[in-house]
Amino acid sequence: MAAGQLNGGNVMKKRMLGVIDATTYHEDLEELTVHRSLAAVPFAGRYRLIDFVLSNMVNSDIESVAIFPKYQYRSLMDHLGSGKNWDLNRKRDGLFFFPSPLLDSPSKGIGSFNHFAANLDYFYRSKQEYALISNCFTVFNMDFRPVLDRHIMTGCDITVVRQDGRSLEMYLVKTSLLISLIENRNETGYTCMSDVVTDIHHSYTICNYEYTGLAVMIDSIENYFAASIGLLEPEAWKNIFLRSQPIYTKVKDEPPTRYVKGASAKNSMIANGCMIEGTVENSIISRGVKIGRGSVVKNCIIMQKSQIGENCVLDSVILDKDVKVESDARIEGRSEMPQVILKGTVQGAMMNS
Amino acid sequence: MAAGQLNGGNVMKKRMLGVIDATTYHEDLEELTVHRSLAAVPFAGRYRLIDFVLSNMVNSDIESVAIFPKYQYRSLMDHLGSGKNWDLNRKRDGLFFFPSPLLDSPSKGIGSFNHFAANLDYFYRSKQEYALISNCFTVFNMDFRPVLDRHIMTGCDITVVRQDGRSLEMYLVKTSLLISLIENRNETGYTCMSDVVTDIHHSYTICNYEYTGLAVMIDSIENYFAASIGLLEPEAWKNIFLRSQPIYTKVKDEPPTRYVKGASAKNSMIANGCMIEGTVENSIISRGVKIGRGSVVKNCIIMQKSQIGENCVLDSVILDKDVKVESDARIEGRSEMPQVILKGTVQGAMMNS
Amino acid sequence: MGKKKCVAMLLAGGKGSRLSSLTKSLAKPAVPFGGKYRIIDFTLSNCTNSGIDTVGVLTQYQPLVLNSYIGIGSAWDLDRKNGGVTVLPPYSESSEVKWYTGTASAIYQNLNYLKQYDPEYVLILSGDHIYKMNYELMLKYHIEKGADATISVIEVPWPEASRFGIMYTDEEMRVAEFEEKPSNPKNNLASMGIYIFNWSVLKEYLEMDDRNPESSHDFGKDIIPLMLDENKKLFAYPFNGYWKDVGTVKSLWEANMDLLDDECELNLFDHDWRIYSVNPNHHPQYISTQAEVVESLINEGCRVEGEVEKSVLFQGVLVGKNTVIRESVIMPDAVIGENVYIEKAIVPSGMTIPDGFVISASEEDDEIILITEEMIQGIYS
Amino acid sequence: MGKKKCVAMLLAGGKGSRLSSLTKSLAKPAVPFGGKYRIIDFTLSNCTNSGIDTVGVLTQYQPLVLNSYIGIGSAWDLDRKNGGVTVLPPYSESSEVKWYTGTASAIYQNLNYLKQYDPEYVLILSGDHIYKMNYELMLKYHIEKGADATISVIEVPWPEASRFGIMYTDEEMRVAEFEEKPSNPKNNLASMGIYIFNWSVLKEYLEMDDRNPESSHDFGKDIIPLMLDENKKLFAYPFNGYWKDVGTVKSLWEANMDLLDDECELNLFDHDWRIYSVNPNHHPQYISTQAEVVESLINEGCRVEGEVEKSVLFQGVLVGKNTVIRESVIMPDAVIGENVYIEKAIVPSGMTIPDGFVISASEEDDEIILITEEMIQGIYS
Repeated sequence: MAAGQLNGGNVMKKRMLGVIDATTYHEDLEELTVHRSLAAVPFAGRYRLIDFVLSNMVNSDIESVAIFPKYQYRSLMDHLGSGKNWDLNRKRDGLFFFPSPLLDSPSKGIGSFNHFAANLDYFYRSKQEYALISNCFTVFNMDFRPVLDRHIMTGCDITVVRQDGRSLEMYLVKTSLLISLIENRNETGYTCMSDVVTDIHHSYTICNYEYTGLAVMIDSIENYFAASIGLLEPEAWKNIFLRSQPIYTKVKDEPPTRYVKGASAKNSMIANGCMIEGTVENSIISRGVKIGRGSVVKNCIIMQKSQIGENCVLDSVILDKDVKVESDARIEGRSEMPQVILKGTVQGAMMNS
Repeated sequence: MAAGQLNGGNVMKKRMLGVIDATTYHEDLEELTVHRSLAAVPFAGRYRLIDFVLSNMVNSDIESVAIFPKYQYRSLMDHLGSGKNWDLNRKRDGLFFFPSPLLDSPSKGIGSFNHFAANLDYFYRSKQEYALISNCFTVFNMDFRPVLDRHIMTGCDITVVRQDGRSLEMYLVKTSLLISLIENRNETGYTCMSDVVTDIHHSYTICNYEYTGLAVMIDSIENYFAASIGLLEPEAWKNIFLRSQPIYTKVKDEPPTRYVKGASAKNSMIANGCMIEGTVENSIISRGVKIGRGSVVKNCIIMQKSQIGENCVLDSVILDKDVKVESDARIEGRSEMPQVILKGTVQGAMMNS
Repeated sequence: MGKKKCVAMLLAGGKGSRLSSLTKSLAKPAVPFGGKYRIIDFTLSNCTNSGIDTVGVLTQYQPLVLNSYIGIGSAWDLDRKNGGVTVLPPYSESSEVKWYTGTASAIYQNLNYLKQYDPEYVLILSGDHIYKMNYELMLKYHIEKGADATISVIEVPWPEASRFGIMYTDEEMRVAEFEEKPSNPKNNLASMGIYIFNWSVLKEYLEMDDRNPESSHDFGKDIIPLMLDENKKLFAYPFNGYWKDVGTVKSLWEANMDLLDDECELNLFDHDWRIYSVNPNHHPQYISTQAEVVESLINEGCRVEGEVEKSVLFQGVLVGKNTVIRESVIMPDAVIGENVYIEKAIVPSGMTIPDGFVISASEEDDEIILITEEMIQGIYS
Repeated sequence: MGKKKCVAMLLAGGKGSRLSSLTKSLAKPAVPFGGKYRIIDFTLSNCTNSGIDTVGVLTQYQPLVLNSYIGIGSAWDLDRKNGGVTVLPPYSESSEVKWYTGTASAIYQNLNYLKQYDPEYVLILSGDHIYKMNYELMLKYHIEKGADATISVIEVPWPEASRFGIMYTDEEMRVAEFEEKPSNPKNNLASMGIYIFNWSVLKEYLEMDDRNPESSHDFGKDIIPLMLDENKKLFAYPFNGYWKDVGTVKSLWEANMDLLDDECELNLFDHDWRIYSVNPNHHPQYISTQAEVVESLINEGCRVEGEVEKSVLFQGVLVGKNTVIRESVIMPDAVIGENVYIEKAIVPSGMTIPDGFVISASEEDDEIILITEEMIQGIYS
């Protein structure tokens, strides 16, 4: 056993890179993605969509994560900051942010090789043997370590995470293979990971890893709404919020939420800093929301700092951030298709009466 | 004396906002600004140009600084990070970064009202009564507090910092006046602070503040080189590096610089992490530079991590970052016009022999 | 270190014995308050909101939780390059520990800390009180009065005056006399234990006091009386906001209940005077279908399936089905089972209350129950 | 707190008496070394470079500089959400302080700290040594050997062996016998004071040791011999790199000089095994026209106008004109006047050496001079 040497070991070494493709744009989510990238869409009262995959990576001992965003990434950058909230403010490894220099149309699959190619240095420099490539818009709480164990055991070239046979658009590969896929993209014609996986004319062995926990890929207002309200089911809740594998997010200095006399809350998820004076049911309420006296909020998603006046009725509505609903207003959507109120707008009592 | 109240006071309140226009592009500095904004050009071995004005602001009790960059600002962002090195990683106030959304040509004066207009919120929200607007490319060590004292005493609307009568392109105004100048830019036709100052058809009182310390505005390779080498003069050095008013910059984990047997250094400024095996004279050496045995480096500026082989001769040369000079190479510029070697290039012995 | 205008010294070594089991492994300033905070958050937030960026925190009794809670002060924006928070425990030179024996000796033993900033003024604070105060206004007052020392005072109800240090002032608010816990108070202006001293005067008197073997080395008992004797200019600074010493289980409970009162001056929702705190990561609170929440303050990480009325729930509290919690304070990570009834009580951090547990103060009794492990085991043994 | 594979406990309470005035107001691990570092930087950097992210630092003697230097561990990338650096001073429960009386009792008193991470392995380190070592390799060895405890050892020169704890092993490196400072050593394999224990074994033996009133509560003197007596599996882990206990003025000077030697194995320029340190902000070093610098290590913030040969200059050192510094170590912020001659000496932090001061060891004398205020005043009085 040589002992003056410094490299080697592996008892504690972290072996996966995290790669998050945050370039996706879903047209069906347009109303929520005008001012922000899909990765930064608020979810479950205090999170952004990217928090789920990013926390999963951190909880799976991944210590180096590269995020590849494209459009409207200012709010995403503000949210992630130095990575401190995910313990990724590291001197070695940590959080890397590689905005796309290309302003062309969105690529069709997760893991755009063109975008990666502009930052190949990151992959060359990294010492982790494997890379996990994921989309940014899945709500789930998953330990990736068993995927790596299986990947190594089977000796496959690419492992695709699937649920009920459907791809969750997460791929595990050797970093060296990823680099060669990127380098040879022009020769092979593969533009992204799913091109490789779906093509049958190559010699790579592709394996599947079936994930049995809850996983929702957010790609439309309808399923955004359904997944949000669905979280109120204890089964779903317990699947996503685990003490041993917390979902991290940007913390804020807000006081606890206050319920005044006459307020009532049922079957709801409510973040800090809210002042609840009315009735809340089957809803998700984000930080710093005010719900005035006599108002009833049912089956709603109310985002940060929105203010609802007195004696309002809201049913099946998504209020984006900083919306002001004036007293006596009535807004109702349908449960299968909620009404979305755009960020920063003012809703008068007359508009919907 | 009311005592339950929380606002008021002023014994310790900081009263100036800092506004740094980092959009400037000088064609004469093109060789150093291909990959970085002017604000991020390395200077004096371990600094970037923006460090000087930013440190001056911090040392003048300014606790909120907004930086308005435009082109190639990735390296500037990397350098500034969370603002921690300038003590500007604050929960309230701190460092703000407002890249220009406009991709048009550079504006002609410091303090582009159009660029500010896109971020008017920052000015509305700020509680500081005064704003100091500055360029990003001046090398100096100046306390701005006397400027504020004078500005308040004279009751002028705008105070221009000058040296020998020439504007240093730094302006002190009330934040409220700055806001109205921005808001009314279309009516008045003023596009920047110098438009206001040079126009005689308005009723604002314009005052001058004569600064007598050292101040060099970097706008060409010649004066970049002259100002750098000029810093070796004890008088200049003492004017810029004051213990009581340090110039802050991003710190790095580099060991002390090592001089081996046979090395020699004279009249030079040398940063950490260097390995000096040859001779250095009248030069500025940045972090992590290696100068091989038998090499002579005279009147040069060597930027970070550049590697000089053995038995080279360099005179009046600027090596940008990560340049590799192979052994036996000879590169000579003229003292009034140094030769610039571009970032990341390799200089073979044959090229200049 | 650069020179500072005003440096704060925060006395955070309080044992808080009357808080019973709550301070068994915690110093009093670290006791949880208000659903999210620790008592010391108020003083530290006051400092940062008052523009005071250099704070020495003097710890002594059970400092471990406090030390790691304070860290380098980031939570209160006090992680500063020059100044910021410094925790100052008693230390050993060679091999004997210098224990802090009184408020004044604690400051005296840290004169070197103050000397490195060479401030004009020193603000002495206690980490035991709940209040919002702009120390900058007090400093301005101190300067305008040309005082040697200024002591903030508050009017207390007459019956309680004999529990405090009472000030007697002239019309200009200059202090003529000071009485520690007078049996027959002639005034109800009580010292809040907040002092501003001119640094040179403080240094002089601390050194004088240290040489006096008779002294108990206390600001109220020794330093202030001595300064009055020598005719120094001491002024009282009248404060009229919310201020509470949460020294007993009852007063800690009351201060929590105050937060549920619309009339209470202690507004936690004021964005211009935030109370900062270390923010752990928790999911949003979940209020179930069977739950009912009325007039309460509830923090993140809670999961409520029962009825909560006029209560304060800290982070991570679980409340089971068919459980009723009324006029109570439930501290962090307590787990309340099903079919529990708790009224007018405090449940300490991390405690598990078993299913079916019932406890409430008797009607006539005015006391608040601090639930202990013994109570729970007593019931089930 | 989440469970951890391996937690390190770093003993940093050393008084370092033989370092004389250098440790008058500093614990030994805080002594400056290598132009930029403090001794403890090496152990902390080894931890972070070995992937160990949870380190308890046990302080005792003069902890203030060390506490504020370590902060929350950011300099070594040890500011972690779960784990990271925790400073563990002796503390008071109620009003008596529990002083650490031996290396084992120091760990024993912090069993609660270890319990919260429930590690598989505990790494015991000392903050007194200069070396680069990958603890992960040692852990791998420990696991492969199926050991209860593993002790790292180094071959020392035979004449020095009697100063160390000496190991006698079989061919498999299993420890058969251990002798503390033997007068007639039969071997030269010395313990480096670095131990890996299985957590369950460590806990058992520490508790046993605590109950033994005869014990001096020391790993080398008590725990290891007891384990050998009971036939536990102890293995020696042979280390063959640079390792130095800088316990005396002479050895501290030597270790600094080692850095100027091309053959020295302690490479500070290795980017794959960086030695981290708190980085203060300083201007680049300035070497003037009259200066001459040969075979030296010089940090930022220095201003050299004289001649420096085979010397180590820490940050902020000023060297005046016509001054010669030879084979010396000049600690942070020392100001060396003009026409000074210093040879084979250490100048402590912040000291001002007046113009014309001359000092050098006599030719025949092998000693290194630690310059003191008394020497300077003696010369000028």
